[in-house]
Amino acid sequence: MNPIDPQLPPGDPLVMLGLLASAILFAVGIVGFLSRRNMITMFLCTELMFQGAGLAMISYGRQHMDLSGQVFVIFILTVAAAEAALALGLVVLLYRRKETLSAEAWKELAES
Amino acid sequence: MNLIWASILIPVATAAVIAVANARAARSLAAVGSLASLGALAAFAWQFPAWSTGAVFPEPCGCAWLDSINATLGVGFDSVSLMLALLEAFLIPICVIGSWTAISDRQREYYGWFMLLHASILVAFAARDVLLFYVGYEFTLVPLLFIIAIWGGPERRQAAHKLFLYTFLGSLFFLGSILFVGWQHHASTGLWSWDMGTLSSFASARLPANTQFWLFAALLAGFAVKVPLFPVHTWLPLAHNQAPTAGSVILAGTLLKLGTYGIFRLALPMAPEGGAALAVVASVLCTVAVVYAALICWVQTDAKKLVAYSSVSHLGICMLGLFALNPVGAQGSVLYMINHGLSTGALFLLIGMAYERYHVKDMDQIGGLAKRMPVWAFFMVFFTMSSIGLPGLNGFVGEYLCLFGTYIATGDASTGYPGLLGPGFALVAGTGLILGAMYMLLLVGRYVFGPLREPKDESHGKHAHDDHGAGHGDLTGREVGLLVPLALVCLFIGVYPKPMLQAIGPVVERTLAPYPAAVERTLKSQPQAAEAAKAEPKEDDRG
Amino acid sequence: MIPPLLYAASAICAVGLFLLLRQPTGKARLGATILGLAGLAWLLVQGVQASGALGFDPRVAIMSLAVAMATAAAVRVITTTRPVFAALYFVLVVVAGAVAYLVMGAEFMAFSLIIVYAGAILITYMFVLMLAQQAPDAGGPSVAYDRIAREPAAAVLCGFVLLAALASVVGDARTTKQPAAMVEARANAAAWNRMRGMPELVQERITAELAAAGKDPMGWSPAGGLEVAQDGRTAMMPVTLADGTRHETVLKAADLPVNSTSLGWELVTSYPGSLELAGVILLMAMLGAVVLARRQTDMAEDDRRAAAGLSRMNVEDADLAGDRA
Amino acid sequence: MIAAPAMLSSVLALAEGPLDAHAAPELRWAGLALLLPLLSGVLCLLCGWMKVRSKLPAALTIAALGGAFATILRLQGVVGETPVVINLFDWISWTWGDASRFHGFTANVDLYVDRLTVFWMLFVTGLGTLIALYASEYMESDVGKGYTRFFGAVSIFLFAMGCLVMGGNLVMLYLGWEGVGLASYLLIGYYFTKPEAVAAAKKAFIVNRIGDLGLALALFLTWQCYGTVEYAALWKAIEAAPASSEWTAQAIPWLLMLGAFGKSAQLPLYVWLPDAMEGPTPVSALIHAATMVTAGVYLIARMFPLFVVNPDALAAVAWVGGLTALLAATIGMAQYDMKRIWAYSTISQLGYMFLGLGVGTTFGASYHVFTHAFFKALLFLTAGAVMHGFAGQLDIRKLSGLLKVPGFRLVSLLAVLGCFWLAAFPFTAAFFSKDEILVSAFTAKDERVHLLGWIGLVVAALTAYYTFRVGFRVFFGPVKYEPGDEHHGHDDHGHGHDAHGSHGSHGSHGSHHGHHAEFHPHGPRWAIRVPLVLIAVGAILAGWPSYRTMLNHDEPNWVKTQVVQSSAYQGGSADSHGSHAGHDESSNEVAHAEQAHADHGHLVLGMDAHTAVGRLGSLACIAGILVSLYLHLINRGAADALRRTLMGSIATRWIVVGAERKWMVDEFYDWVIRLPLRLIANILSAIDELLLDAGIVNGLGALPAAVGRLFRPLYGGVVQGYAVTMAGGVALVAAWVIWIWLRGAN
Repeated sequence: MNPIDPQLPPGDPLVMLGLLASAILFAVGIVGFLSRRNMITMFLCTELMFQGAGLAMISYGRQHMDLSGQVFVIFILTVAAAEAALALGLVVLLYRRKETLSAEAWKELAES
Repeated sequence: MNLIWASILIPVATAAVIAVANARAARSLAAVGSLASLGALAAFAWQFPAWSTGAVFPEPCGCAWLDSINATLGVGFDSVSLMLALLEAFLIPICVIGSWTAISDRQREYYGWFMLLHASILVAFAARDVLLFYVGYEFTLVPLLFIIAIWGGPERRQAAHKLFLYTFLGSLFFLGSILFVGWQHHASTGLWSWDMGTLSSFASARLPANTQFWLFAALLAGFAVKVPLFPVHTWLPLAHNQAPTAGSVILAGTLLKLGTYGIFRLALPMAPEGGAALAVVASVLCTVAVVYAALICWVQTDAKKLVAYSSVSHLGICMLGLFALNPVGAQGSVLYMINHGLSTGALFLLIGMAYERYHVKDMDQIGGLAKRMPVWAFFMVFFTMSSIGLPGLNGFVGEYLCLFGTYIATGDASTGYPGLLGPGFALVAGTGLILGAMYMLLLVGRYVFGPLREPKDESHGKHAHDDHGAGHGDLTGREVGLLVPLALVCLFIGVYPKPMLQAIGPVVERTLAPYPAAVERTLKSQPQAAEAAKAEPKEDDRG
Repeated sequence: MIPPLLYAASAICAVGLFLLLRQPTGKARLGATILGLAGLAWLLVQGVQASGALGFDPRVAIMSLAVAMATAAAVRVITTTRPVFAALYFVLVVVAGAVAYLVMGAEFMAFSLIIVYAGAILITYMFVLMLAQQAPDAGGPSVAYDRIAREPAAAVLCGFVLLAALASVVGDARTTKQPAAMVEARANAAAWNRMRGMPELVQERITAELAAAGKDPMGWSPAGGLEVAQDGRTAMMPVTLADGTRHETVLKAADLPVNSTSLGWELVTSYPGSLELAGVILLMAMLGAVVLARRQTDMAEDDRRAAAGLSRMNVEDADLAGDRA
Repeated sequence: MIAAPAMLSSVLALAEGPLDAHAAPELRWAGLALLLPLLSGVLCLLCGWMKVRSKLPAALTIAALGGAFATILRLQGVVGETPVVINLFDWISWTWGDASRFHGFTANVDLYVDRLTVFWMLFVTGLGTLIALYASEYMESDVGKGYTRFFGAVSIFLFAMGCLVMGGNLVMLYLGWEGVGLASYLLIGYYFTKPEAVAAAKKAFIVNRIGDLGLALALFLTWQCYGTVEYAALWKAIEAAPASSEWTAQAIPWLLMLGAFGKSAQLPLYVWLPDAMEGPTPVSALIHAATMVTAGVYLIARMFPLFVVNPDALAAVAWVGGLTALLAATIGMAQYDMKRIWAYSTISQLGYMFLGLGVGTTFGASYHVFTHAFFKALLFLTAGAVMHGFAGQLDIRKLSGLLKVPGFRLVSLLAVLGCFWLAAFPFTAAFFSKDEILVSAFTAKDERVHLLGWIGLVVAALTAYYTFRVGFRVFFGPVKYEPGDEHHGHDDHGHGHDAHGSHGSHGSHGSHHGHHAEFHPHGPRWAIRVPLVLIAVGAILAGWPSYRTMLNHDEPNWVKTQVVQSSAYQGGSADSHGSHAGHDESSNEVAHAEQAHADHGHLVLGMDAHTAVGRLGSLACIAGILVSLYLHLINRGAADALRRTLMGSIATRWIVVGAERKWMVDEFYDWVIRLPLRLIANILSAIDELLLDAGIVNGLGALPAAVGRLFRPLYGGVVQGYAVTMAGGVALVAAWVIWIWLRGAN
């Protein structure tokens, strides 16, 4: 349990909302990643998770009044951009192979 | 000692030679090796000095095996284990020569595995060190797994897996129990010891009754799977049914005896209090097995399966004799182990011989073979009679003494060995005599006698003819030569069991020595125990 | 936040999302949406309550709207059956996220987010979609794998266990919180501190301060370090003016560097290595994209070996052979 | 193992077994009576091995049995009234401990020779020899096929019967008991390609096994009560504690009874005997009429000391015997198969014997066994001769006037003689033995059995009727016959006398001329005639002891002497046996025993019991014969008319149908025991395979696989599967860490 100590001064509701939103975005991203089979949508879902992560960075940065959070968002953007470039290139390649975007078309890559 | 190791190592060496030898020479090598092993063991038996004393000879040495826990390679026989080992060594050449034409592919592996099986069973019977016993006991599964899984019937894979996993599971109980006892010994005395005698006297004297109860329960659970006792018997019919003939023979002949031998050698001496407390429960299972399996036999159409289920029924009687906890029953039980090995082994051999000719063992399709194979029919009837306990043949003495022991195992002490069973158990188990006659004569009546019925598809027969030269003719000289020794031994035991009884007697008395007192205690506490059992089944407050 | 309520709210959200994932239509869809939004609202209300904030703050309202919008758009991203729509909804997520950034005072990141994500990344997605997507039927969803969500239950379970876990951390945030004034003071102190590393800016601010104070803004020289006041709202720096008199210049919070300036400063002073690494990553991504985008010809193993000047192995490439067939 | 030499030496030392000092040295050779049949059995086995295709096995068997008979004859001359125990070798015997009352179990291969033993063995081996001789011709069509097997089994039978009768303890008796069961099984199933024969053999063995279980349990109980199962020690123990009222002692007779009823085909276990007629006729004569089936009588007679302490058990024996006699007689009246009629008459006569045992006259029972053995063997053998000659025809409706058929005159004459004996015609041997039983029934101390005397008389009348029904139908009247459709049982053996092509072309029986054209019944040759004549002589001579007693009242009945001077007689106290050494004194004792009957002074219909029963018995017999004479010889149509009349009325229809269908007892057992048991067995089999094996065992085995299968879709190669595991794992770890953290925060 998390007792709310009334002696403590009120916190920043923006941070709370930001963190909640980040958690929700991340969770929704995971759900999407797990339940969609379109490879592009799956990557979009990873982007959703990036969004969630970024929002968390900003929120914590605000809570601690530190700019590192925002700096990390820059890196996140970098990685997201790089990932988008490469992943989408791969998707296009894969699509050319099988004429489908379904991730299930690549089942046989499994070891079993 | 050297002769014991010789009888164990000769098969191992034979297996090694077979592995590198020409495939066609494999069966000859195996026959020679198994006969040599039998010879070594027979030579040992000839000079065995403890036939009538019940002692162990030679005294197990301290040859180191696992130094840190003082496990040794101690081997030695008393008259019971020697008899069982002799049975084993006697059956193996019969199995090997019995497979002469039946096994045509991968002969080297087959005979190699058989030799290893032989060696491991001998290790189990010879071991005086419980860990060594465990190793022998457990290693038997490996060759058997391959023998069934490679050379078995159509469902061989499943049968082999089930056999292996099921009995392996059972062995874990047994292993756990002996490790517990060894650990207790260490905790109590500060020394590691795995010697059967030491552990038995330690456990029976020092462990509290409650512990003994659970110890016996665990050992019983472990060995019951191997015996197999109802309701953990279901691996047996399948395994027997799918195994190649020689596999069935050795499975029925000696492997099952490892279970009964284990109970006799480990469970009973280690935990007399537990034995006395659980005798009734185990006996109920035995009697149920007798009737249950017999009835199931009666509606089987597969000859081999019928005999397999009959093993369950027969071993129920055998175990019942053991749990009578008096010398009569226990003697009968030990003798029954040998008798069952001989007669059921022979029946499997005979069914295998017919199967080799017709490739069918379903009695709906085949029957009346006496017309084609009178000699085969003679032996079939002979061993059937042995199996259903016709007096004058071996089955009778064991079965009769088991039932007798059960019958007189009442609470009164007029025999010096009060028991917990009594006429009720004997009566129910005795119906096994009637049911046994019913199903075995059904087998004989349909399979051996009656109008000749042969499978329609003659191609099988032709095939067999081309392959093995056996055709549909009567038994060959080789086959008769296998059956005659078996029949003679059966006859001898039936007519003159005295030497065996005299050899078994002292061992049995030794094993049962703590029992009268333990049973008396159980009898005294029975009303309380019954109440306690009603209130809380797990509670056992005699200790 | 009280965890059981939090978990309940998460569970409601989960159920709503699960129902939406099953692609309901009509009233079921409406109900599921309402259920999900209710769960979301409850979650947000709990979050706001847990912060202990009193009174109405327009920023909270804006933030709440942004969060709700982001969430709704995100749900649409994963429930829509048409990837193009998903991408567009994702733009909405990004925009809503940018609003939240703005409200929380990360102006620079808010705009770069929109520029990079909505402007660059999402456009790439759109291109790829156009390249790869099969032509959809009129109005209907295109392919089976877009229509059906696979194993939504497992996915939702995983996702919302994670959500509940994360949210309980959020709920715990308050215990580590300091008084708002102190937070601000510390933040300002950090900003002043950072300002010390920006002599030009300090110079400019002092000059402006001197001019405003009617002193000679030229020819002064520092007479000591920047001293931050206790509450961080002001900082004082003594200077020796050109006439030799000493003057204590007082800088106010408004004189602190703006977000983008601070960010840039932070980036180059604290994370120069990471910055370089990010550059390398982008470079490699570019190279990779070039390699990948190079025209690929389907060649069997043997052909490829031949093309590479190796001896042929006469291996039938089953996969490719199948493809060709 | 030094056992083999030990065994060999003990067998060789056979003749040097320990004997009482005053016993005749010839007794040492008693073992020969066992060993000779065993030897011939082994030799037959060898013959089978060598594929001998001659009558050699028969010769061996006849010689061995003759030798055994000679041995017994010699013993008869020397056996005293003191029982002699001869130890051949040790079988099952050892001791344990020493603190207890019973600390050993001994059941050796011992012979217990007293007069009852010898008396029994006398007719067993004698008839055995004659019947083997008969069979040597009867079975000649099987030479080279089953001939060796047949004589091997006969030898085994005689050996086992010897063990049964001569064995010195209950386990030996049990050995013989099961041994004769085996021989019976092998011989009933002799025509093993015939399903009926195999089924009958199986039935016989299994029904006997039920009785055997009773015997085995009785044996255990005996040991438990008296600490021994050896006769000699047992009698002493009983003497020491004669009338134990404990349930254990009281239960012994009941269990023994079960064994006896199984082997001797009494209610409720008689059903196997009629079916046993599937065996060759000599077997029916030897085993299922003359010798083996009397083993139950022997058992009860031998163990009589255990019975006398339990009047209830004796009354039960009497009632079972009486009711069996009545039931079997009613069935016998309505059958048409000659052998089957004789089979039911055997059951009926065995019932008489048990009735005799039950009312306390072991002498009467044994005497009836003795007389019955001869005339029933005679009847079966003549039936066999007829069957042999008429291609398996046994239906009494299809045979008539054989007395006038050339070659069959002697056979017919002997058969009619046998009929007179079976009907207990006055002054035949059976008349005397039956008389003895009925008088005892009327005069028994136990009031409960008196009614059985009347039932016995009724059965006597019925017996006379059905006996002569066969006699008049088959051997008298116009010559008319129809050959059987096959030589009995020889379904696939070519046989010169088979009526090839004769069947089927004649729809109704009648014109025997047609048959004469193709079928010539062949009369039996000497190997059949000689035994028949000898057995007939034996049947006549069986009455000799009674004739002598009739002529000279002081002379004790010879059979009675034999029985009384054994454990079977319990008139005097047991210890008096040992003290009386001389023959004269014991004969006095016999006289005393007879006196005892008279002393009861029972009056039947106002007359002395002996006189009354003699007259009533004669009357019943003659009445039965007269009815039979009218219905089956003078006016055969009347019998059919009577049957039609009875069938016509609902009230009486059941009598005919019931009797002809054997009162449906077989069907009853089938429905009440076999079918439910079969059902249970099938259910259990299903439970075993489906519930235990496929359900529980395989279910448990499948559990890991099922768990694996649960997660298997996750690893099908789709990325999300792995991702779900990862995300789920992360979520769980996160949840766990946070839970710990929150808990720690408190």
